[in-house]
Amino acid sequence: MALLSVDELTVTFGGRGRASKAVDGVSFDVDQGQVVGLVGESGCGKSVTSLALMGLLPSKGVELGGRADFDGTNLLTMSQRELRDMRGSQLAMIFQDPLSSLNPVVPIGVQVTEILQRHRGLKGEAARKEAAHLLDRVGIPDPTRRLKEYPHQLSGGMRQRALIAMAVACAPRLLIADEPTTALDVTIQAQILELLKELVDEEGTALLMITHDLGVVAGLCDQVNVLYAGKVVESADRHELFAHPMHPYAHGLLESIPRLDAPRGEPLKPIRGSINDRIAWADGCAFAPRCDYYTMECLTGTPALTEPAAAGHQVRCVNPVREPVEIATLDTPDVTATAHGGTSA
Amino acid sequence: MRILKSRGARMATAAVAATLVVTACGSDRDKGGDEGKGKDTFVFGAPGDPSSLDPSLASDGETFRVTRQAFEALIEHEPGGTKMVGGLAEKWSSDATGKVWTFNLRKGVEFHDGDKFNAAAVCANYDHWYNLKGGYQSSAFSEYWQYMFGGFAKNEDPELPKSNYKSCTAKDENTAVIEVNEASANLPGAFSLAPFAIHSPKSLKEMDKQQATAEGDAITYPEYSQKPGILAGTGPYKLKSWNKGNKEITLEAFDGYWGDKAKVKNLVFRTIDTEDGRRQALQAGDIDGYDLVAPADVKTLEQAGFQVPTRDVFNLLYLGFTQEKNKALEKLEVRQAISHAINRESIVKTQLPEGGKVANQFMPDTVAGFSDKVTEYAFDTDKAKSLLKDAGESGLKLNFCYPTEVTRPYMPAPQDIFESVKSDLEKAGVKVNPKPMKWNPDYLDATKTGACDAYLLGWTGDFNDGFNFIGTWFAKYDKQWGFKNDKVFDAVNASSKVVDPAGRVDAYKAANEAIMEFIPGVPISHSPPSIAFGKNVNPPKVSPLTQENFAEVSFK
Amino acid sequence: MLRLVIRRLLQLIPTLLGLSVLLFLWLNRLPGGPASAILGERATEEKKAAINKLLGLDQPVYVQYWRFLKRMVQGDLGTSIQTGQPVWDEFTLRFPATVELSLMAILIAIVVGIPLGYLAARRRGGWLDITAVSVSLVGICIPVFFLALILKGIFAVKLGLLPSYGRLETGINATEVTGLAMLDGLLTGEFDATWDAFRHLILPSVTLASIPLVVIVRMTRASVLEVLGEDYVRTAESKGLEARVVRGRHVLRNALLPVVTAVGLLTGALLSGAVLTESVFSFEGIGKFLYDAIGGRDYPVLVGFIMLITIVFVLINLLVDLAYSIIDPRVRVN
Amino acid sequence: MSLVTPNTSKIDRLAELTATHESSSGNSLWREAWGRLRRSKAGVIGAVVIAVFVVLAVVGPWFAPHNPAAQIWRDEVLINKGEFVGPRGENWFGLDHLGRDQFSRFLVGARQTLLVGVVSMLIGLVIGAIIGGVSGAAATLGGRNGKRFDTFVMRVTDIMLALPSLLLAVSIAAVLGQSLTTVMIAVGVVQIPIFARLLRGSMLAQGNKEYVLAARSLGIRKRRIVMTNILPNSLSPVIVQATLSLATAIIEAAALSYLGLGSPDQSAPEWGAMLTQAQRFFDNAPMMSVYPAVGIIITALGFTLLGEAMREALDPKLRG
Repeated sequence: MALLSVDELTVTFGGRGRASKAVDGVSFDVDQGQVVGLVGESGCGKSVTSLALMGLLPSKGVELGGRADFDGTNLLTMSQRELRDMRGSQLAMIFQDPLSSLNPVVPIGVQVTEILQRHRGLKGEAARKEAAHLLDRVGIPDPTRRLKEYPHQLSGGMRQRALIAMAVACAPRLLIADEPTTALDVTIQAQILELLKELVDEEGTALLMITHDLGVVAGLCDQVNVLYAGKVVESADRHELFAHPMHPYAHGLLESIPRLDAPRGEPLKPIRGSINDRIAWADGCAFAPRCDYYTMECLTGTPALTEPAAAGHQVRCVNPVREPVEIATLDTPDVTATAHGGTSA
Repeated sequence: MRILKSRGARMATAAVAATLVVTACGSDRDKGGDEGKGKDTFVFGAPGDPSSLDPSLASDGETFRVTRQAFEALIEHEPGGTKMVGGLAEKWSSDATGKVWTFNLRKGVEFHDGDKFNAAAVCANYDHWYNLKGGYQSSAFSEYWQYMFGGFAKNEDPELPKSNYKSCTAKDENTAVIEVNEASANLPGAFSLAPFAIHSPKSLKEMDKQQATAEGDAITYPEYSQKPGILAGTGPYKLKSWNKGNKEITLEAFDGYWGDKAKVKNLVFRTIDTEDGRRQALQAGDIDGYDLVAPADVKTLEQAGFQVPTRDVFNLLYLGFTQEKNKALEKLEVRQAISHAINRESIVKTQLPEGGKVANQFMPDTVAGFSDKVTEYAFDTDKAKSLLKDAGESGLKLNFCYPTEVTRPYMPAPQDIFESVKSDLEKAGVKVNPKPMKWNPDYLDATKTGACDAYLLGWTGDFNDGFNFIGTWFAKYDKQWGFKNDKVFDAVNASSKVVDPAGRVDAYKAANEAIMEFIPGVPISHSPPSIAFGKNVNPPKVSPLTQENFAEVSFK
Repeated sequence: MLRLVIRRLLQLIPTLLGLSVLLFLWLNRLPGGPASAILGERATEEKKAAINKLLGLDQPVYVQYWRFLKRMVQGDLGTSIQTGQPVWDEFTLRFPATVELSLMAILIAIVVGIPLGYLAARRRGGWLDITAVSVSLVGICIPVFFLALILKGIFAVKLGLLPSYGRLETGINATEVTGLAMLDGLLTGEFDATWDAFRHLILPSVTLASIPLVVIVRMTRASVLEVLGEDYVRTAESKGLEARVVRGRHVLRNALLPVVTAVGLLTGALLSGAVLTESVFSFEGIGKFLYDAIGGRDYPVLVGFIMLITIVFVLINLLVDLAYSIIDPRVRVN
Repeated sequence: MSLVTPNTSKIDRLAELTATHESSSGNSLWREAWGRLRRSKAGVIGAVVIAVFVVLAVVGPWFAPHNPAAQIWRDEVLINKGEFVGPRGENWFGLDHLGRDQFSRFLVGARQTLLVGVVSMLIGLVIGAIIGGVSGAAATLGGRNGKRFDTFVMRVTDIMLALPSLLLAVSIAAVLGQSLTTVMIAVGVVQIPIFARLLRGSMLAQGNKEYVLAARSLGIRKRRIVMTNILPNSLSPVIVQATLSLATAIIEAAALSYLGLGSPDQSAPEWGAMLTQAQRFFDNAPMMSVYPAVGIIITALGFTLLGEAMREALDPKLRG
């Protein structure tokens, strides 16, 4: 059985007439030790999914539907008290912007020790020692000094490392990383990904990677789910997806990555429009307004998730794309050579 | 984040509850409200602070209320009346010219500081005042001296008049003779004034060492007048402390008093400057009595069992005209019309404390010289209208000044009275332009300099003599009134020159008749200022001159 | 930090100088004058002229100003026209009372306002929010004098629980050390005075607290709302921390930063309220005294006070800045 | 690549579906704010209260049953005996202490109160906005002198803010003498520094926004940026403050009345003046105080609730 099994998760915001579905029947599994990617542009519902799993969505004006079984228990129906015990110890999360995600007026040390105290009962000197050890483990030099410093005194990469230290402090079984590298410099991005990969490998922690960056996915994920307007539109393992993206959206995403080896003068191929140019899933494929391939069929009801080509490669499209995409990174699925070409030290 | 809800709620509830508990937990302290027996402190709520402990440097009633308990003058007034009776002088008399006054002093009187009271002490006081120097010669300090006796031994300001005071001689141990240069209607009344209370010679010596400073931009009272210690009189109480932060002056019964000794050991005057504040303090049992009760509160207090004795009236509220300011007012018909237009009966009936009277001349009927034959101006709106029409002033407009936020013994709520007068005048077709001003200095300034067409002012008598009323206003040209009428001026001045008391009374009557015929202003009312006491208090006899003797107070 | 303090204090000098000139010109525009204030009902033109001469008010403004400046430099604020006492003495007599009253009011406002504001933010848009905000708003929407009257009517007159006026009961006295009656009582061991002063403070300070209360509730509410949306609160929640820790360490600690500044800036508003409160409760403080000083054209008091309040204001701002730099590590470095 | 020829029916259908899908991107900032305001309970309550008040103030006096200044029943009210006349058929709110119809006075009072509130708010707003606008423009337009000017102006407003507003108002009233105009000026002047600081602060904040930097980098003249971009975008806090000021002005006017510096014209008193007059008789005739007091409280509350709701609706940080 999968460690985390999300089944038909729906998140509805607002009530009474103005309801809008941010997540609309998303299903995926994360196995022990597996790295699963949740990919999509901003507004597609990927962050909401992660917050829903953590129980961090506000209680008011939000309705949850479906199931999310973590180790056999449904996270969505857990009481806040139970969730509170889970969070930080079983489930942990890393956020996008490390500066704003750290409390500016509390020293790093306190922010690390407080979780140790909460879940591992460590206090005083023991907690401080363990915190220093954690910082050291995530690659922060001179950890004892850093413990006394405030977030604004650290560099961006250092802050993200500190956040990661907090997330892994209690050796959680599932780590959710929500765009952990987006706010960082390119060189740092690679280092952080490397660190995550190391930690996951060492501990056997499952990782749910939420990103819009296909480079990150290529370097890290075993299984990839592409989200569009609150629904999974394509799901496959990394190699399959990168080799044969079948949904026009996934296809477009891959094609839009600029290539070094592209002939000079060849135009970039962006997806036109924005996520706001959409129709309701009930009426048809939400992606239709931006799609080059759409037909009248696309405009009649929600397309189903099917497996037109390979087993385990699911696509929600009436007219799936059949041609492969050539991208530079496909053959070197390694973090040290992502689309951005960063190198770790 | 719904987890925080319950904690947050509890937090706030606790905070609110804590505040409530704090608010409510003050209940266990005895207020001394109804339990009178054994109380040794009487607290009186005064409307204002005294300015000085030395009455000769002051001119305000709040100062005198306090100092009267500690210092006594040669002549006093009968308790509850205006008749002059023996004070420190058992008897007094003047010669036929009215220039030589002889005082037979009380024997066996001792000052608070142990000095003996005798003729030499009396003369030391009068000579002290006569010889005031420097800053003390400013009317800010020696107002009453200048009013009653003119100037000083050596006038430092050439504009000061020559002193009317000539000398004081101790004929023997118990006989003092005071001589003046000219007879005056102010005598012997002046000898009864609180500012001229007698201090001990010892304290006078100390006082002479301290000079009032009047440099820079203000006048500084001498230290002795701000702190008890030096001053010593002969009264039933002696000054004990003045706590300015608490606005509280404490006096202590003087065991060596020559007369009936004070019944309550400590007498405290605390200033509470609002009517509501004083009333509520009495109701709450924080004080045992207060002065200047709002008319509306009298019934409330009485019904709750408080004692609100009413004083006899010894004051006057009038509507004044400044004839120069508004030429229409120079016409007799206009002044008559206004007098007819005002419904004084209604004002007295609805607004003044019970015992208030409609005024028909510029002195109350308790003053010798009150005339029964003055011209009366009955309330008659139609007559007022026709008089105005005859004068060609049907469209009369008046800039009418009135004071705000002040209560005077003769005028409990100036704005209400103004509103009613205004409403009456408007019925008669007079347009009234209201000009409210702060009492001091704006209003006093404006009225005294004749900046208003019409205004409300009044007077409380210092002592029972007609000149103290009409002489204040109509002896000579005054900017406040803005008219010159020799008939009125002569009548008033003539009265003050008559030495024979009976002849003077007749002269005052004639003067009153002349004034009311000329009608320079409209006398409106005589209002008895109310004073309130706690349920458990045996109050003193209330005085029309507001000179209550608190030594009479005791607790039931 | 020391440099900041010194620079701020040096800036005071030109401010005060400029202010004193402005004040002088302004005060000379006030109609009436001290002479009529001194003489009252018995004033005549001649007497007034004599007093003006005595006081040097007949001289040109610049002469008066120069004299004033000379005195000021010597630390002499002059003498009050109304009371005939040195201005400095009057201030030391009355200022502590107002300080005590204001501190108490602020304290009440904080104790009630912060939880209220916090709750309002947590239940935003709910009835609790509207009630909490309304209650604090009603506080400021009731004219202070009327609120005072009602409180006094209930607690002092009807129930007789609390004294209706003044700072201390007759006969109770704390030996003066700081001028703050409660504190003095504690310092000298006269606990009855502390207790009595406290009882006298309750009604006026609750009345006065209605002014800062609404500011604190509003600020706290807005600030908590803002902080609740911050990423670091989400981080704290994601760590599974106890509600207490999240609320205290992560929400309130950040949310209260702007509240600190706001409280510092309330000085002026509090003094305004003090004028009314002190007047209703006959509480001998600086507010009522100043109000009378304006009416009585008590120039020395007014000038002295405005100078003083400017200094106080600068000092409070300095304190707030210093406090801020202690609470907020980000400011410390800059 | 599948070659699908776009046909008209397909495009129409798509356009139709796109239109039915709720999209938030088209709303302007103001329309969004308006939407949020309409959903705010506090805002709606405030707006309703204000609407009632304004109608009362504008139309009410025409329906006043009696002359509010005439002491028609003077002899029925005996202040000195504590006898007052409560509500009765002819006088819905009873009589005041001088025998005038309290209901008529209440209606006229509403108009005066609104007048005082609006005019003094406008005085503060207009003068404050000019000072703050010039100062903010000077600071944004930069230059040494601009900065200096700004610093000077702000130092002055600092001092004004430090002074107790009531004492400032009292001293203004002392100079100008007592009248309704004085009340409006005194209350208005006190608001000047608040508006000035607010607009300036808001302009400075806008000045640092990216769109301004962008406009600058495009070579648009600074003056133009200030007038067309910064100023209009800085106005929302000022508008909020204006609403809140109406409440403050009404209360502050009442305080001035209490201190005896209110309008002398008792034929048309504002509620503060009525309250001041009535509270003297609170023990005997509490209702006399209650009418104007409740009027003041409810109205001030209305303006404040609306102002707070507007602030919240306009503040992007508080959304969500």
